[in-house]
Amino acid sequence: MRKTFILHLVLCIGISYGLVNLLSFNFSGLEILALLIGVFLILWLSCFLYFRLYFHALKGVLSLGLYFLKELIISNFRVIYFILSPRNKFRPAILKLPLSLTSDFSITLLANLITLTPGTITLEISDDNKYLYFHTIDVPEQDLDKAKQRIKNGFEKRIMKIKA
Amino acid sequence: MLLFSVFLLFRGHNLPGGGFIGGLMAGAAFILDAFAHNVAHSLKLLRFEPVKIMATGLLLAVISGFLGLILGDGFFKGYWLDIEIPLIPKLGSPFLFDIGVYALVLGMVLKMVLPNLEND
Amino acid sequence: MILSILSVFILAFLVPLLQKLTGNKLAFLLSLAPLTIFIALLHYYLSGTNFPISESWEWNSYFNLELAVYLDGLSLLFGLLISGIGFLIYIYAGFYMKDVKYNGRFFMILTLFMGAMLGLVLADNWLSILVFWELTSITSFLLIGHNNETESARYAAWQGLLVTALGGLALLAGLVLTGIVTDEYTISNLSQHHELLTQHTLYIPILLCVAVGAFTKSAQFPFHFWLPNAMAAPTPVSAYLHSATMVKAGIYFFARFSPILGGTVEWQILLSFIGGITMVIGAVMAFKSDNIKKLLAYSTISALGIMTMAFGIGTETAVFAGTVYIIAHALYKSTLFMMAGILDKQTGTKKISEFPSMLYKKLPLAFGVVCLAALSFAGIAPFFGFVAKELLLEMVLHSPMLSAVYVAIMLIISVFFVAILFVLTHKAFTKGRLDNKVKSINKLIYIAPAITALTGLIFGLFPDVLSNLTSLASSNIFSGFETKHLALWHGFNNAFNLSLLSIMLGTGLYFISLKVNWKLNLRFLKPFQPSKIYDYLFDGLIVFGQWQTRRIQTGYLRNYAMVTLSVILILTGFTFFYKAGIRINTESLDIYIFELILGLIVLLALGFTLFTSSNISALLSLSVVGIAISIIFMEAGAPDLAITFFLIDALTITIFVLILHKLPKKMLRKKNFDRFRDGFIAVGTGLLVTLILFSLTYNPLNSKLKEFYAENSYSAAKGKNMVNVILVDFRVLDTLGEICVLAIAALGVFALVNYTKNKKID
Amino acid sequence: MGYEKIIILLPLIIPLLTAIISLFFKKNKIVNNYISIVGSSLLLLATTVFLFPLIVENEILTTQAGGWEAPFGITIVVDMFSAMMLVIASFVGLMVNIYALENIKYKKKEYSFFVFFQFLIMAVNGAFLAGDIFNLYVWFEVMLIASFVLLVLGNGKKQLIATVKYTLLSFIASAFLLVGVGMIYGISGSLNMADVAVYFQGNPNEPLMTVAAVLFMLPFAIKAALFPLYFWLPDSYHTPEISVTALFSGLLTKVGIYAMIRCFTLIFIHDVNYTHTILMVAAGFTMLSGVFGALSKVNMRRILSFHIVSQVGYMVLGLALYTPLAIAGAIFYIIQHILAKTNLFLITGVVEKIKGTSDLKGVSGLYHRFPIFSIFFLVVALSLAGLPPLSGFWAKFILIKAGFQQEVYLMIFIVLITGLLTLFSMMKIWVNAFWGKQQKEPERNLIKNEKNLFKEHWSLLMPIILMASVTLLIGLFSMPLMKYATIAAEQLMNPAQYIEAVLGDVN
Amino acid sequence: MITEITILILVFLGVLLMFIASLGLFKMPDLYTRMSAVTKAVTFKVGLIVLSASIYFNSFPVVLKSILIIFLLLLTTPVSSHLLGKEAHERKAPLWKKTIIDELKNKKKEK
Amino acid sequence: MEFLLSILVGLLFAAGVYLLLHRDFVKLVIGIVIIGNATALFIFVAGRIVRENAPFIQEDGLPPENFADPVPQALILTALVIGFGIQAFALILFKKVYDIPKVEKIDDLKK
Amino acid sequence: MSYFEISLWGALLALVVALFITLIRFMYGPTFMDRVVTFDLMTANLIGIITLYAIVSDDELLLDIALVLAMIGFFSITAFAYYIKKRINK
Ligand code: NA
Ligand code: NA
Repeated sequence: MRKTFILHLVLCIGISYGLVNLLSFNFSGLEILALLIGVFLILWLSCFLYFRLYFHALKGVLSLGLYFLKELIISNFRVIYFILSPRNKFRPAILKLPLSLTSDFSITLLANLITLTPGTITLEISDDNKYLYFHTIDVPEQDLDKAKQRIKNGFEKRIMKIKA
Repeated sequence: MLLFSVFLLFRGHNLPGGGFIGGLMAGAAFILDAFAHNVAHSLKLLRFEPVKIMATGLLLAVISGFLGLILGDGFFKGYWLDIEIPLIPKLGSPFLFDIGVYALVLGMVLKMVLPNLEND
Repeated sequence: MILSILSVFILAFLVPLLQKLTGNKLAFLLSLAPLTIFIALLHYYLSGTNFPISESWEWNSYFNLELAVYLDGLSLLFGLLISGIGFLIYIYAGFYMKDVKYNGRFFMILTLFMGAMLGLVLADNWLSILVFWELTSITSFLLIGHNNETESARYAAWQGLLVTALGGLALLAGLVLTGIVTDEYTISNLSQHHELLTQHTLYIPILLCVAVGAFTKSAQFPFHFWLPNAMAAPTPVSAYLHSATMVKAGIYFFARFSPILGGTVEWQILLSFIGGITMVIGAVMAFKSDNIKKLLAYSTISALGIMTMAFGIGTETAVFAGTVYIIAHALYKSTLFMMAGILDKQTGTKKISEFPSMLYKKLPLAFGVVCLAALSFAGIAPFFGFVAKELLLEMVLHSPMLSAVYVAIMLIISVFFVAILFVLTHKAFTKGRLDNKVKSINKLIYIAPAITALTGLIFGLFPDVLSNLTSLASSNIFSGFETKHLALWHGFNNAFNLSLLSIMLGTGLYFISLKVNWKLNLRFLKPFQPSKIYDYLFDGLIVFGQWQTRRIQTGYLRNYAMVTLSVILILTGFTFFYKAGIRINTESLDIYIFELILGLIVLLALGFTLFTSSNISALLSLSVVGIAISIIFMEAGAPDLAITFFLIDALTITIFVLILHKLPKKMLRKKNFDRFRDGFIAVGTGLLVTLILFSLTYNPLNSKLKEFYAENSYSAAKGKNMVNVILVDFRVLDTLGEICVLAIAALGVFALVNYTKNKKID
Repeated sequence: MGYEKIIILLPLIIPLLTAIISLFFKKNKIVNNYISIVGSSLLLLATTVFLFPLIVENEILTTQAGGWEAPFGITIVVDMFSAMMLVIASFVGLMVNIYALENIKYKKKEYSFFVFFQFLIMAVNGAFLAGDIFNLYVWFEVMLIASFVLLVLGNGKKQLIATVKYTLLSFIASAFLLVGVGMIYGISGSLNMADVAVYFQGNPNEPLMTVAAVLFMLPFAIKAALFPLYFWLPDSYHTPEISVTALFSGLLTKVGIYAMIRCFTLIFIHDVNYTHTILMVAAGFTMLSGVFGALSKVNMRRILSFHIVSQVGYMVLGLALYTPLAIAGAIFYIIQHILAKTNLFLITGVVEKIKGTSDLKGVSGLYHRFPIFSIFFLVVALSLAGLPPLSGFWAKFILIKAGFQQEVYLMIFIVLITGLLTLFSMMKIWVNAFWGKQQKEPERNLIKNEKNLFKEHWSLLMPIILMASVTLLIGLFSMPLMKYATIAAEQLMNPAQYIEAVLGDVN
Repeated sequence: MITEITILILVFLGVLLMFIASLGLFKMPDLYTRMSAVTKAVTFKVGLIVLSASIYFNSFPVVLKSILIIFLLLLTTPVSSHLLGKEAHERKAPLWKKTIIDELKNKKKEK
Repeated sequence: MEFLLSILVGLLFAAGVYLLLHRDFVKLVIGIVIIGNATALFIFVAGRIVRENAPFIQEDGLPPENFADPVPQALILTALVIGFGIQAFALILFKKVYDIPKVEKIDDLKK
Repeated sequence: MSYFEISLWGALLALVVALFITLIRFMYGPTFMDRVVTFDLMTANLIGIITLYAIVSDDELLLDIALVLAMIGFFSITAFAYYIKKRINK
């Protein structure tokens, strides 16, 4: 742990030197390259330290990211609609989502993504990592399972893909 | 965040930032870590005793002042190296001072906050 | 001569060492010092030296302080008395104090005291006089309090010190004033400024200051009360204090200042009036006293009154009479006190009524010596007291003004003195309790009192011996004094008649008082007695102190803060409206709407912080305030400030939050009255600050610093961010201090948290 | 010329380095103890042997931090007044440091006692050296935070309560001081004292200057413990370890006075009639109120604390009279007061060690078994009470003389009365604690008799003896001190000299 | 010209959304709905504005900073709102009366 | 702008003073913080306000036109940091004071 | 001023007004948790304001402030959440 930390620190310093130069002075192509390497290093390092995300899963990451973006925008407008509509037509609920994911990291990721998406918030993850409780602002047609399924098929599936 | 703090430190002389802000950011990073894990964890991460960090910071600051004295130009006279190393801001005694401030503030934040987190 | 005074002091500090070497013989060894001085002075006198002799050594020119010695007739007289009687006192004390605890300390302080007294009478510089003056106060304090395990000794010593110190302060004021009027600090030169001084508007203050100083020292009304209490001192000390030293210092002062400040109506009235009152009070109280030391003490007061009056009257005769009386008094009073000590030792009591009856048979020697002194005391021929008394009666009879009053007072005094003579001889040595044994004592202790008593007799028989000395002294008091001759017999003049009358009346008074239980009911006067007033003052000051301290130092932090803030508000506000006034720069009125809204946000969040009932919400809204302010900073061209503001705010609040959950959740509200009052102070402060800022920003600011930094921060200091360049280069010292604060705060917080970590604070 | 700059800075550098080194060796018992002593001794050496003669020779020395010329960089100025203060502060610092060796528990040392101590000294020196109002403010703050920590170190209940009060009131002072600094900048566009002084004298019609003066006066008054703003002092000085109290009593309020004298002889002299009259009124009330407070107390520490207040009044009176003589008197008073008051607290500490309390009801008869020790008390106490020829007298004498010259008779009356009442309460201590019956000693008594005191507790006794000797010497040979005080006062009364030393020839 | 218009559109969109979010604070009936409806949406809205900034300045550092800001928001908001939501539920913050079901509460009851 | 800020500073001072006189420790500390902020703003206003530019030297090595005075900014920075140190200390101190038995409000601190 | 600047100022104003509205909601409460939520929104709002202001005043440096604020906002929220957690555990 210590070693990695020191490594991290040294790299951070190195990279930030680069950043400084880039941010303060005119930059040439070579330096952009240096920067890209720097960013790459940071990401890699951070992932290594905190997410244990591996690079070969980049494709999965991309797909997850795009999906997330889509969800973000859609649910955003959904929420705006709820806000602007004169009466509160939505039906919130706190739901229990059985998890197929097993690793700590992926569960955390899922929880975060759920929270990030407007309209839903993760409230708790059960101690045995089998269930995730979340609050949703609207259960379409009051169908609880459908709401759960939406997440299972959306985020969870894509996260599982990365793992694979 | 640590990274950003160092970044702030370096550019301080030309742009907003500087040792104090940088040190605070670094400290904040460790506190967040302490929130997330526990105090022991972040202390382990830090590796040095906060007091020693503080002392070093003060020492650096004073040394930067001494440069001027030793060279006969008065306390805290600013000296700058002529060489410009890429990726590094211009080296000089005020910069050394700033690093001192950075270290001190980092140590300070930790010394101040961690004991409060610790005992419950 | 300076050296001789200094050597006395040095000797004093050698006492502990000497004590180790000599043991019980210490006193006799030390007595050589006054003896030497006595002989030296006598030698000066007899060898026909031309007086005055003066010597001086500069001590501190900034204060015009010199260690100047001026030996003229007056100081010679006093010097001889101090050293001569001092010698005898040492001899006496050598026997008296033999077995007393801590006698080493005693002799050390006694020696210091003697040195100070000598210094006082020999000094010629205003300030050095004051130095010695206070030195006598403090050493006599220690001497009086020698038996400090008893309450009364402590009380007496403290009282004596406070009263004489009061006098010292008055003297100090007088000194400074004289210095300002004349710019002369040498006493012997001051008489040249007599006219300047007596016609100056500051004359009365100067006179009062000097007089009060001397009054306290020589126990004049209304400061006389400390002296009787001072008999708590060991007897040798009393004998010395009362006869030749301490109390005579005041008299010496009047003598010294007669040619400087005297000769005016004010001088005469003040001194003779106070002297007269003191005389009568002293005499009456002495007569009423049963305690022999107390009796003697009151008689001293009375005698001092006489001397004061004499120098107050200030005629040629009066001065001469006063001078002579000083010697007479010194001789008989020292004898009587020493004898009182012996009687105390031998009978075990100080109360005359408790002395064994027919004491004269058991202690014939004592009786003889007391008689010799007491007769002199009462002014009976052929003792020296008689010579003095004749001169005093002469003085009052020839006083230029108020002669009748003086005569009456003098008569009363003489009557009482005669009556006291009987108390001391008849009552003490014949009456008393039956069959009481007396302790035996080393007879050598009688040497000292016998010598003084006999000297009194010898001077009485051959008064002319002293003519030269007293005339010399008087000539220093009264300018143009012509040498007078002392004689025992002046013929049947008015003075002698008065003297006879007083003897008769006094005898009558004594015997009547024996028969009649003669109680004057003066109880209604008690509360007005000066000693009572002293006690009231003493207690009153403490009570007042307690009252004011309770009022000011309430212990309530909120009161402190309130007073502090109110003072700031009132003083600053007053200054602002009185000196500056309101002005507003209209150009500063251009405000963007969004600034206005930011302002409103601050206002609302602030109000919320102020009035919310939840602490944590208050904190949260405080962060809002902080963020809004930093946006303002940002907008006004201070990005560094904005960032720092965020960070500090966040960090403070984090720390706050970290501890908040450990604090009780209960939220206290202000009481209604407090709200109103605090609101008033708060609004006042806010308003004032706003107005000050309006006024401050009325004119544009031309800061040369700004321009300099703009020019130099990149070219010379190699930095583009001027603020940072200022912090780490231009004003780096501030930053150094700043990081010190942080370091200390961090270590302090650490110590606070961890020092009593697992302990309850109690 | 170069080495002079170094010497001027030594009073800052030595304590700072000492503090840093002891930070590194916090846990090491020996280093912890002695590094601080070494530092303090070096400081004393530096100020007395190197700095002071330099000032005697050159009158006013300046240096610019960072080498930036005067109004732009921070100026460090040493004139006679500050040199004297530096010398006395370092002397007192060393004395208290020696005393603290035994007086302070090891645990407190482990919690960086000496670090705070050295920082405090550094800040005090910084304040004496500052030639820049904001820099002065900074040193004030360093001093404050160090004093907070020293006050509370150990977390006693009383200490905590005292520190809360002290902290809040000091905070108010600092806040308004900062407002004052802001005003000065807003008016003159400068922070350098000399530069500001030039501006103020050049623009006498600026109406806000007096307001700024008052805004400066009040915080200084709080820090100097002037009536009616002295609450914090008597409520806090009896709580911490005696070394801390002694150090505070010697230095803290004096820094307030120093700053006040500096500012009100250099900068705010445009409206002397107004500002100095306020000061005089405050001085009068302070003297009386403080001494009456002392009368009401029966605890040595509390009595002494109230006397600080009262005697601060004398010093401010000297400033308020505003003549060279009066200011010389004030300076003389400050110096002798620092020595005497610190020493009295140190003596009180020994009394506490013998008897376990400094309450007069529980102490009596010390003179019997500790005669020499008692005499030290007596000498110092009488000096404080202003008995000639001890040092306190000369100070009082000068003030009275200056007062008569200015014809402020009421003030002189107050001075005299205060002097008497001071003697009163000093003797109250003497009569009650040193005289009287000997009592049984408490079980925990650590000092059995005087021999024991001299042999085994030399680190407690040595500072007392040294300081008492200096007090005595100042009294008997007042010439040198008076000479320097006069020089200092003349420099202060002649701001042009200061301004020229800092800014060069302005006109 | 086109950049300016793009910027304006982005900015207005962001501001509009932000404004609506503020309104939503009043509209939403309980804490959870407020949280999910409003607060979480900020990433998107701020993102829009920040994006416009990077277009406006058109320099690499700004782009980098923008990315950093967005990245930070992405990283931090879920953590904090997760914490908040959890605590809120444990403190039994009231649910809107029309909430269908609270399965978390049921779970706790089971215990 | 100066006008508005002057009023704001006054408001801050008023609020701070009001809280300093409070019986509750927490409010007292908040008062300290507010006064600290108020003094910072005071200096800022006293140094006059320039809305236009931050005091940075531009690429060409010259200061921008009409830039803000850096001096008050530097002063405020120092003062703020110092204030932070003192505030932090005061905070912990007050917390410790609560540990004293029977101390719950400021008025309990008598003696 | 160009239409561009005017409209940006307008947007800025709108954001500030939004901030103001949020503040009112903040004050309304009623629980502390609600306030934290609104505080979160305010922080975001301020980031927006700063960014916009950076555009308006053509000063890219101001984005740094936004960056710091983004971090610090998170920091504060965490601290407050910590508080809530501790309070519950009590
Ligand atoms: Na204190
Ligand atoms: Na006692």
